[in-house]
Amino acid sequence: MAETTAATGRRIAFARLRDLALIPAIIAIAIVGQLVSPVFLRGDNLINVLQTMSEIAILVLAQALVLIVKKMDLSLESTVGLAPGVAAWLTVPVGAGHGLGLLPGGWSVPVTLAVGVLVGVINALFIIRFGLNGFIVTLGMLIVLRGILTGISGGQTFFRLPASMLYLGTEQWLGMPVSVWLCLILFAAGIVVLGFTSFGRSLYAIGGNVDAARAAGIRTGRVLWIVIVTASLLAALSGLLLSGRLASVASAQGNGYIFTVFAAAVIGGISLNGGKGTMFGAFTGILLLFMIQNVLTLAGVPAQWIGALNGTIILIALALSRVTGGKAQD
Amino acid sequence: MAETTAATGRRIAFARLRDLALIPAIIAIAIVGQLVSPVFLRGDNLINVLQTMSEIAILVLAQALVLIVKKMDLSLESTVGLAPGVAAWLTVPVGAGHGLGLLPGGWSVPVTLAVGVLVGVINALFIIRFGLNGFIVTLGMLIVLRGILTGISGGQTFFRLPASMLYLGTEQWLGMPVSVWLCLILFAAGIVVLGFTSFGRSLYAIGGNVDAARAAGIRTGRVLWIVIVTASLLAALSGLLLSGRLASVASAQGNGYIFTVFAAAVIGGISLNGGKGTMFGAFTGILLLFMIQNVLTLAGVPAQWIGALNGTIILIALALSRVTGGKAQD
Amino acid sequence: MVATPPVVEATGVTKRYGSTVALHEAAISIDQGQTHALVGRNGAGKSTLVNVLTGLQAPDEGTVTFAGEPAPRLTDRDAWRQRVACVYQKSTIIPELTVAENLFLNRHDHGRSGLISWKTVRRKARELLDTWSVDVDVRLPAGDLDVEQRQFVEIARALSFGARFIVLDEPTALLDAAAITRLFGRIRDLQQQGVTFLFISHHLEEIYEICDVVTVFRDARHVLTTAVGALPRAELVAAMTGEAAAETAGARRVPDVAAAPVLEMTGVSLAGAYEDVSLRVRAGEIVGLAGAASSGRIAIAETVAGLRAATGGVVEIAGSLSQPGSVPAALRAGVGFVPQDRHHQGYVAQMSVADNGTLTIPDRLGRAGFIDGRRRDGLARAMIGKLAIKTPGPELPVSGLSGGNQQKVVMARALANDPKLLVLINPTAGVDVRSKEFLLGKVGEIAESGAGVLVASDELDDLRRCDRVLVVFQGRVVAEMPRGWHDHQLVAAMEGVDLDG
Amino acid sequence: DSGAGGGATVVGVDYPRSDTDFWNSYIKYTPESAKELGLELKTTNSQNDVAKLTANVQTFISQGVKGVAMAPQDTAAIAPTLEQLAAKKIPVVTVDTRPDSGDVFMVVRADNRAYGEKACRFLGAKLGGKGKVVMLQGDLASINGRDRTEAFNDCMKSNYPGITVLGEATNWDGAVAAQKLQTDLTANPDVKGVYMQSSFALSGTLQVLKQKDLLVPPTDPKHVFIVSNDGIPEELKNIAEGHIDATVSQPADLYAKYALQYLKAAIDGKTFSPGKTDHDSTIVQVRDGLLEDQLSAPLVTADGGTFDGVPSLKHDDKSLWGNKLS
Ligand SMILES: Nc1ncnc2c1ncn2[C@@H]1O[C@H](COP(=O)(O)OP(=O)(O)OP(=O)(O)O)[C@@H](O)[C@H]1O
Ligand SMILES: Nc1ncnc2c1ncn2[C@@H]1O[C@H](COP(=O)(O)OP(=O)(O)OP(=O)(O)O)[C@@H](O)[C@H]1O
Ligand SMILES: [Mg+2]
Ligand SMILES: [Mg+2]
Repeated sequence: MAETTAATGRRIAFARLRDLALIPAIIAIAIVGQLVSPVFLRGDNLINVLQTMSEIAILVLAQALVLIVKKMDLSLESTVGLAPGVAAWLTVPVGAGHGLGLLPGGWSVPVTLAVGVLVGVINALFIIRFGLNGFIVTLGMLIVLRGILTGISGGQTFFRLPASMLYLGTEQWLGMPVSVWLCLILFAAGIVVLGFTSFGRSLYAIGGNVDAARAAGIRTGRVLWIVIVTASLLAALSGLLLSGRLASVASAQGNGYIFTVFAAAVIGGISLNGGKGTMFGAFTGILLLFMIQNVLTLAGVPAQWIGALNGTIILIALALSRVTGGKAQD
Repeated sequence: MAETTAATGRRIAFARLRDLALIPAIIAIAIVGQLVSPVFLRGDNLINVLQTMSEIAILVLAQALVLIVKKMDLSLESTVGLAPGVAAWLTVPVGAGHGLGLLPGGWSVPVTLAVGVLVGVINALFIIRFGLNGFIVTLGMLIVLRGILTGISGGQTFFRLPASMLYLGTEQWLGMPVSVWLCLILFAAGIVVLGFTSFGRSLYAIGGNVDAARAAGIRTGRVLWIVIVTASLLAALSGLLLSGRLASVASAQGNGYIFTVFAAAVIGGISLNGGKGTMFGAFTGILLLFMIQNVLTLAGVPAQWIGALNGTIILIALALSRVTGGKAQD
Repeated sequence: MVATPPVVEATGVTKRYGSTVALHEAAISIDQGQTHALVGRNGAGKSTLVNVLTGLQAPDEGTVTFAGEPAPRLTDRDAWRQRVACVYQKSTIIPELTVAENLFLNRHDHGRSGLISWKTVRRKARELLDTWSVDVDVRLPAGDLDVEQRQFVEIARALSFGARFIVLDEPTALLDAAAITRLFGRIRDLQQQGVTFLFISHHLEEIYEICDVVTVFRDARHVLTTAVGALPRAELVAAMTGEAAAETAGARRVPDVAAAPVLEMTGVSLAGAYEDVSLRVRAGEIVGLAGAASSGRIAIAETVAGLRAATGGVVEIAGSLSQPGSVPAALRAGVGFVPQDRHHQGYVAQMSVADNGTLTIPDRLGRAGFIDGRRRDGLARAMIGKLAIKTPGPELPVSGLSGGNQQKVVMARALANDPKLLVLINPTAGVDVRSKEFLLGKVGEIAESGAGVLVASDELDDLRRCDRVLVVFQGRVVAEMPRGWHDHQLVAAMEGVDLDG
Repeated sequence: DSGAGGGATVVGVDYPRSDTDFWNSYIKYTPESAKELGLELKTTNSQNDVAKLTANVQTFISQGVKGVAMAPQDTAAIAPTLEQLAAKKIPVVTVDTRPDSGDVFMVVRADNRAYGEKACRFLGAKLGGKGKVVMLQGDLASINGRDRTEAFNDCMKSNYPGITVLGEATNWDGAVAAQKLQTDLTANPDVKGVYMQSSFALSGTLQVLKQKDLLVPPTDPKHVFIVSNDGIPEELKNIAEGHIDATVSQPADLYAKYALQYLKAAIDGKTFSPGKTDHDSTIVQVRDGLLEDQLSAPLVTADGGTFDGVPSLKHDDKSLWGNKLS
């Protein structure tokens, strides 16, 4: 019996540890980074890291929500481009900026978010209402949405964006970029909602066993709708920040992000089988990836070897988190 | 009792239908294609379609095997580039071809396949031996392998490949490209093995319920090893065909293929939850995607709208297959 | 007495799945304070009725009323939960979540901040489990609990809503004797407090023990409703099966004590599970393994079947050393195996009856690893006939069968390779009385035909058929009982009480 | 050491991508030029992603570089970054692309429109003003690609109305290019010319033609005329072998050399004004405050002839960077 209690203790410890699984890896990277270049731990550099990761981090947050209810949303990466793209298309004056100038600039932010919601609703309709497989639906949507952006932009980049679109991406509050604030606030909110509200817990219940959740009186359909639409809305917001920071919307904005997003979420301990993982873990996941990139940049690694190193370090981080965090990967 | 048998009858009918779910969509596309351009149904054009899809089709075959045992292998897309890349690197003479010229040309094919096997073994070690999550392991591998190719090639394209590497990608047998023959033969083999051998059946058993499979005396570990390594080997072969057809290995060879591969497999009725789907279905999946592309090209659709159209048609095909094939998407 | 409307009344309820008719014009009416038994063979529609009565599914036709008022909308889950609590047949435990959270899912305690106060939740959970004397750490993921503990979490949760009407769908199928006694004790308390029960079980003696009214379903239809006392067991079985029950007598010729042993375990141990187990099963002999939850009996059986590798000792099957921890080796040595939990280890749900039945004998299906479809279906049809599996054909996915028939498929697979030694774990769990009689009869025949049988089971009915029963207590074989023991003796031994000493 | 205190002046160079032959030549040349000019290099790679580029520039700033050379593939999105650098008084030289807004010390590029123009005139001359040509475009999202496309189309419309252009977007992917070319050749067997906007499609194109028995010497009436772009060694070889007919040689070496020279000049406080330069190119003022040194990107052919007024260099001309690679 003695071993069993010991085992029990260990199991519980592991369950806790899972959230912190990446901390050792992050510390390791930080040390290496500082050795590589004294710039690394300087405030401005750390803020750089946070700022450049903020938009993708919000995508990770969104994807994490969807994964926890055992769905997937690949189309997020296209929403990042399309939502601000449509807004720019409608508000940017005809001419150099390649827009139509149909709406006054003030409309750009509402339009961006509206597009996000619309995409979410379409996804939800396909997945929840018609019961199609989420992976393939959102894969289709990914292609469609990206295609639409290429279509309306003719492959060109929208710029001369209205001021309201630039604000979030460019302003600073208390010496820290707004996007960083937003990112941190959203994750804090995510941690609270998922960890300490009945709504948040219902996500885990649904991801763990949807029938059981229904039996326990959770309105699974409604929760799923909320999650899927929220995810798209967050993607639109992330796109807004990104195009604000770059003061433009490239027709390829967001392409290929989804890989990073999944890597971050899963390394961060979010399970693809639903019902597992925390927002804090997801945050450490994306933080780790961007710290690695920053260190590689500071180290001035030869251009053609960055990819290989990056991947290798990810794999090591993965193995590390596996060791410290128990079966963090399942 | 009567109803029950009726129900059963239908269930089985559905199960059969699932394989044929895409046939209506394919016929529809064929008709549209013929209306768009009389060239479409001409033999040489159809052979074009088959030839250009042959390499990715082999990837779909590989991925389907992995999905049926309820795993995933994202790294296939990088193996497509790395395997022939390494071979070229070692065999192509120094100079314009950017090689090292360490080995005689005859070695190129064996080296390519060997690299494929090696990659498979590494994946299998991580996934089966260390029990890491397949998605994230192979995602890491995808990045590492792509990075290694960029590294050894210095990002440049290998030209002047040895004749033995070109053979499969360029030769014709009985007026049809070798790659097409290979693709068809492999799928035929796949259909037979999965449908009519106990090994194939053990794949479905493992994907459906691994514990039951183990309790029934199936050597699950061994089967998984074989599947994962075979998948990588097939990817290497696919890469060999591709670089043969293009008489070169670009450092970006294979990038982004994985999306198409998954789309084809899942549209073709392969379930991401394992244990479901047939090789024939997978084949119709990839065939459909490439027919769509071919029609769009023949139709001379304005470049900027191709993406949107492509995605929309995929979504429609999906809905269609859902209608005809029952819950083909689960 | 005042005529209060029944707590719940369902009339003319029809429910179809596809064109399978699960319920046809079924009706049930449960009065205040009753403990109402619902019995019927596998697939009779009991669980479907439960789904309708608990608002998980709307009936295609028919009405459900609670205390005379129409049932709430399906989406109004809270209204349903005030009216009825339920332990479903299918587990509603969420493995990833902690025990505490599973107990208070969707009714967490909120602190003043409006946020969940996990401390309170954990405290309440611990208190709740203590009242059931279930000793598990509530911070553990529920997935780490063993079957019995999980079942108790389900029961504790259902009974903690304070609902006046409680549905129990086969709550005892996964419990051992001691646990069942505990459960019944609690049910009796609640009966005192006037709580109404709908109780479903395939153990008819339980019906007679705690129920006052029984309703019988057959082939999706309501057959009869009457006071339990007024319906002797034989007639009850007849009503369920639609034919006069032939109570098979347990008369078996005494096995030949000189027969060669087909299983010889000497000093076998598995760290953490059991220690120094020695036992022998002779050809033609049926040996039972009894024990309380987590006693190790199942670990022992699984070791023989090759699912677990013993850490010490020797296992000989049919005279030859068995390779530890290898199921294929065990199969080759002539072991037929029915695993503990059919859903978890028994069959591949979306594969056909034929494929599941022949999974262990690929070499018999054709040459060079190929499968001859005709031969496979031939073998499958033979099994279907031999075990009277109720299926339209060998190509039906096992997921389409009802519980009892699924278990028959698993049994058929165990018999497929004409085993010299048959290892059965809870072979009749969740199987209706008729199928149970049938399966156990088959086991008898197998033994007659010269195979040895090792049965590790919670069900006294299974053990009663054994020539000897070995009692496992905390990982050690503590007693051996020849055929003819009394239930209380065995139960006592399983609890570690020595009556004779 | 962040470089600030170091002996040599530290400059940052961001490479736009490392997966094309052309840019890898640029990557190879840059350190050499830096050594010649005695500059200390910090290099980054933005892998064709402007978001990465801005991040990299942030890093440069933290590392205290005195000047930045970059090749923003998205000429609109770079504006905020340029403002930031301007605010920090860090001079910028852009290579290959011209920012749509924002000031830089100098733009070093060869005019992409000129590429398309030259290709168009060569094919026009060879086809005698009639027939069909396939244009294998790059990625619609690439400004350089679009310049080449537009220039080629405009030139064809105005000078060779008899020539129909079949444009195909290829995402700079050789396999896609081959696939679409194959389809086009099937639908239009009478295609007489191919314009590849980059060398990525080179060998794939040749393979398709080979499969269709169209890979024949220019003397043969079946010959399909091929103009490539970039001027990598492999193209020059193929011209010599008569497989392709021409290419436009992008001056990768000059990009590296003059980017760093202008950067050094800027740091040393030199200034420039429009007019001829010492390296037979001209500095033009493209908009006020924005100077552009337009390096020459010669057309390269087998015989070095002149086609509808476009002069060309012979494939083995020593001045071509493709012939200088060791
Ligand atoms: N979700 C479902 N889809 C299709 N058929 C179903 C479903 N649920 C039940 N059935 C069928 O309805 C019939 C009644 O099933 P039900 O589970 O109610 O029987 P039961 O009396 O509970 O059997 P058991 O005693 O084994 O639990 C069976 O034929 C079963 O196969
Ligand atoms: N391989 C193992 N390693 C460590 N501990 C084990 C192992 N197998 C079983 N145990 C533990 O040993 C005890 C007996 O295991 P087992 O599962 O056989 O109990 P059981 O007889 O099956 O009881 P139950 O009726 O709950 O299944 C349990 O506490 C179980 O958790
Ligand atoms: Mg039931
Ligand atoms: Mg057990």
